[in-house]
Amino acid sequence: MYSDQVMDHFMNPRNVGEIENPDGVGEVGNAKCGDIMKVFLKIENDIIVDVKFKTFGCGAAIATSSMSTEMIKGKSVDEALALTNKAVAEALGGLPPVKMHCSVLAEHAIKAAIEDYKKKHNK
Amino acid sequence: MYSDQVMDHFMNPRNVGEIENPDGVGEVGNAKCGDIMKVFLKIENDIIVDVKFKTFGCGAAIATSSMSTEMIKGKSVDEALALTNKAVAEALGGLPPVKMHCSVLAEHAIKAAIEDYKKKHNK
Amino acid sequence: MEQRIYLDHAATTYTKPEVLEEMLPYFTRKYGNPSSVHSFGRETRKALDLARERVAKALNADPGEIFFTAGGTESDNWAIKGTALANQKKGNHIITTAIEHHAVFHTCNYLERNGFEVTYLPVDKYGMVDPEQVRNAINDKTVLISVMTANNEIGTIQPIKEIGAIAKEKGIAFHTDAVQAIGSIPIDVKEMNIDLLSLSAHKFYGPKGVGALYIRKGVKLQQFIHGGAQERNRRAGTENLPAIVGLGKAIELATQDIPGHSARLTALRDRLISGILSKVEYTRLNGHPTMRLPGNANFSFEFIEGEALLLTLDIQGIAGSSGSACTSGSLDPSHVLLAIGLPHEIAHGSLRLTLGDQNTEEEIDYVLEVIPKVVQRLREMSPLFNQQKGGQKHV
Amino acid sequence: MEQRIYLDHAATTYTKPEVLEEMLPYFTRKYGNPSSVHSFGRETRKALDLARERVAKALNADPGEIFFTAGGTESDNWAIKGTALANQKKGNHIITTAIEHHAVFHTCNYLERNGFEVTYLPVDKYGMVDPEQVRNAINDKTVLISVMTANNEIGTIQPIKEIGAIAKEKGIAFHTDAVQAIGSIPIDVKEMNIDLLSLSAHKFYGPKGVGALYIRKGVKLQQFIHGGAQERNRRAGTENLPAIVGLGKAIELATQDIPGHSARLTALRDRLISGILSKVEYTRLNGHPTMRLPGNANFSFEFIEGEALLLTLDIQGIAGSSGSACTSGSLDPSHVLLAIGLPHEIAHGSLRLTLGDQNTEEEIDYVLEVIPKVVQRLREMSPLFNQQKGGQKHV
Ligand SMILES: Cc1ncc(COP(=O)(O)O)c(C=O)c1O
Ligand SMILES: Cc1ncc(COP(=O)(O)O)c(C=O)c1O
Repeated sequence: MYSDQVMDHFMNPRNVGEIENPDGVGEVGNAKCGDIMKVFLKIENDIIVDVKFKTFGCGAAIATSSMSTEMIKGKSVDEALALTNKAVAEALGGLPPVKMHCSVLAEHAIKAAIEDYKKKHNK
Repeated sequence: MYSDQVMDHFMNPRNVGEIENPDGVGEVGNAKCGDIMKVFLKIENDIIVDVKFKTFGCGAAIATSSMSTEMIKGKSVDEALALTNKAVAEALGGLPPVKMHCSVLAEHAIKAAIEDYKKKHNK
Repeated sequence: MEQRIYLDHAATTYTKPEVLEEMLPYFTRKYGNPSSVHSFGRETRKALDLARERVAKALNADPGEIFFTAGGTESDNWAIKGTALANQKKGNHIITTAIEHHAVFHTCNYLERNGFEVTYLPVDKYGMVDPEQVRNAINDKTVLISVMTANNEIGTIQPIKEIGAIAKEKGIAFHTDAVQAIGSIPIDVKEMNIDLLSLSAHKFYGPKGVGALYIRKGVKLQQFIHGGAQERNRRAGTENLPAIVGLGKAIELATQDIPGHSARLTALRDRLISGILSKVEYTRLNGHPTMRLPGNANFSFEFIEGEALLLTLDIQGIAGSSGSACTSGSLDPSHVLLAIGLPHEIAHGSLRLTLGDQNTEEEIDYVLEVIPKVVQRLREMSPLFNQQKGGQKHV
Repeated sequence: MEQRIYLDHAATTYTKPEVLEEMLPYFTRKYGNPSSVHSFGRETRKALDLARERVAKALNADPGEIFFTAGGTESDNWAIKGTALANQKKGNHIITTAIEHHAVFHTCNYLERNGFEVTYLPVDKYGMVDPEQVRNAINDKTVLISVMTANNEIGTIQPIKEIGAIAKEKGIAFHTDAVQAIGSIPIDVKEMNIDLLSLSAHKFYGPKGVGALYIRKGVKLQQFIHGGAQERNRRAGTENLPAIVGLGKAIELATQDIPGHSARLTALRDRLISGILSKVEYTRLNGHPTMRLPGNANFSFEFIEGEALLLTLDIQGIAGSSGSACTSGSLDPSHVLLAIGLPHEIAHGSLRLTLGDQNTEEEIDYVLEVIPKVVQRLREMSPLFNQQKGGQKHV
């Protein structure tokens, strides 16, 4: 069902955890629908220097959380905003069609965290 | 599907053939329905001294033709008239339910032949 | 009974050993539900996908257009009821033929009892449907045309491509019951403009109880069996994995050399047909002389009844079938034999012999020795025979 | 993966070797059509009759009341649609429950879209139906009551005899989906007043793709699959002999020692249940504590999602299933878990482990070692966990 990359990111998720005093936090999804992702960003000079996440959700939700946080680490805020769920799914070697909606979660959570950062920093 | 007795009477039918100058002849059924039986009787002093048949029909039709003619041979005309299809089927060790209607053919053909005999001999 | 010769392959075949072998692990070792998340499920999921690809390849379809069912009958029921019910707003008229298998015929009868109108097209004396009659039968309420690829009793092969072209031109769904055709005739659903196609594994050396329905992408079809989300939410029920694996293997084997297989059977069949026709008088061949399934021979022997013939042949070790009413317990003989114009009494005396992969010339020669004697014996018992031949007079 | 522990027997089982052995001759040697006149047909006809007798015996029914189908789903479809359509003159109301299998539930939904009215009775927090609610739901248009014998997800066993008595008193047809119950609970259709009963062989170590519908003599039922005259003219399609033979053997084995089998599984199950509940906090058992299938355990682990749990367990060699939406690609979790009152977020974190004949204490102990760690790991990844436990504050 899942590609090897998905299984790797699911079993060995990168960037799990929280950041104390983060520059931006985003949380999307709700428990009723079965998935929630919370992203914590540490940003210096518009560069994402650290990122952590916590996710309640299925294998695809956890794997996309892991992959997408990897993909934005070290990138500028604008680059991170340009990240699409399609790009994340591709980097994971594809997702089953019924699971594509899970990859949207990560994209939205990152966007929400950046928005939070911008708001806090009046950008 | 068929009992051993049915198969025996089907494969080795008794009394197949015709009788020249019979005292009574009966024919029932029609080709459209898939079965016809013709019975020839030789009768002396109201006793059936010989009987022959020809049958167009399925295994059950042939077997009941054979068995029923055996059962009336040597019997009086009245005894022959009392023969029922149920008795013939029983003597054959039973017939499959869907084949019970075939046994009626023999009963009717014998009755028709006896009627023919009675008419010819003004009885 | 020393030898037994099986000449009833159109009824059902054995499962080929190499097909069974591929099935076996799925009974006792690889038994997971392919919808499951775990490894037991993943290994059967792969097998399910492979089987679907094999069926798709055999028909020149996409795997996404193949849906597994429990057999030809279910496929026919689904295709016909499913199309009829999905198009109720558009119309209520169905066109089919007078010689369809009961799985189509009785399904159409059922729809007639429920507000649909069905045209049963006649066939010619060879059992052939005329595409122009299909065209003429179409009206603005027609939602489905269902014409079988090849007939199960008399073997006649229909002009499916021509009928498909008409259906396509008119924008009407076209279903074909190809249950008898797989492995004997090349099928290409694209070239033949087929929208829905039924098949059944046990007719081509696969297991019983499994079939498929090809549904062209975009064709509207109501679900028939409701329940779980199997078969992309269109046919519910835990997948019958061993059987589906067997279907996949069997269709691959059956379609890998259709010309060779067909040539071999045709030679045997023609030996049988010409032998019977030359040795037994008052006999006719039913079905088309050339446009017929390679394995099918169907005869009518006048003056005798089919079941009696079958029983006697069986005792001689020959297994065939008949269109006689008396084999089924009904009173009317086969609707197919009546549709090609046989009178009842001749239809009653029919014998179908259908050949398969393992039949040999020696077997055919044995059959050609036995049948004339058996027919003769039954004719001598028949009150119709002497009358007809003008021998013994009616007393 | 060194060892694999299969705990998904409610989804499907392997076919027992002695069942497969009895099936094998019917693939390659005894392949005749049981409706045929010849010897190939006679030998399979006998096997068909024996299988029917075995099923009848297991249910305390008459062989003439047993009809073979392609599985539980078809049996459910036939029973429900068949009764509904046969009684249209009498009424259009059906009573069922909120926890039926999709084969019943979606079939009822389909009928609702076609003019029928369906009452889906609620259940209590253990998943139990109240017979008095059945009685109260009956109106003068009610033509069918369908209540499953035991639930496939949470294992709750229903008061079938009591419901059957009410249906009988009111003269309404009573169907029960006993797919999960065969072999685990003694069934007596007479004593339990059952009119229609569905079963499926692959749930009790028989083959997939075959089931049966028990139809009490005299119960009105429309045909569902139209075609040939098989199954006394009520269910068309060439008989799936190998599978039917397997069903017969499997039901004989499954019902020969129900108390012993049940006691063994219950002991294992209770070891599993008490182990999990004592080792993992924020966990609940779904279903009834005692009126449950001997092999069924169903847990909800708060703060985590079921598919992620299944995937991790699978990697550790443990095969289970879940009522999580994410295993099926739909968005809502299992309707059964919602019906017993679980909030969505807790329903999402469910795990069903269903035991079978070959599971051992050692396996259960291994599972009891693995699950707490896996749950802990996922909880640590979950944004809900710390919040709930009042540890890390919302930042
Ligand atoms: C032409 C045709 N259609 C449909 C069927 C039904 O297939 P099955 O018996 O496998 O359901 C058959 C064979 O019985 C057939 O010959
Ligand atoms: C309670 C219940 N009913 C019906 C079914 C359907 O049976 P099948 O998948 O064999 O068609 C199942 C299992 O899938 C079940 O557990």
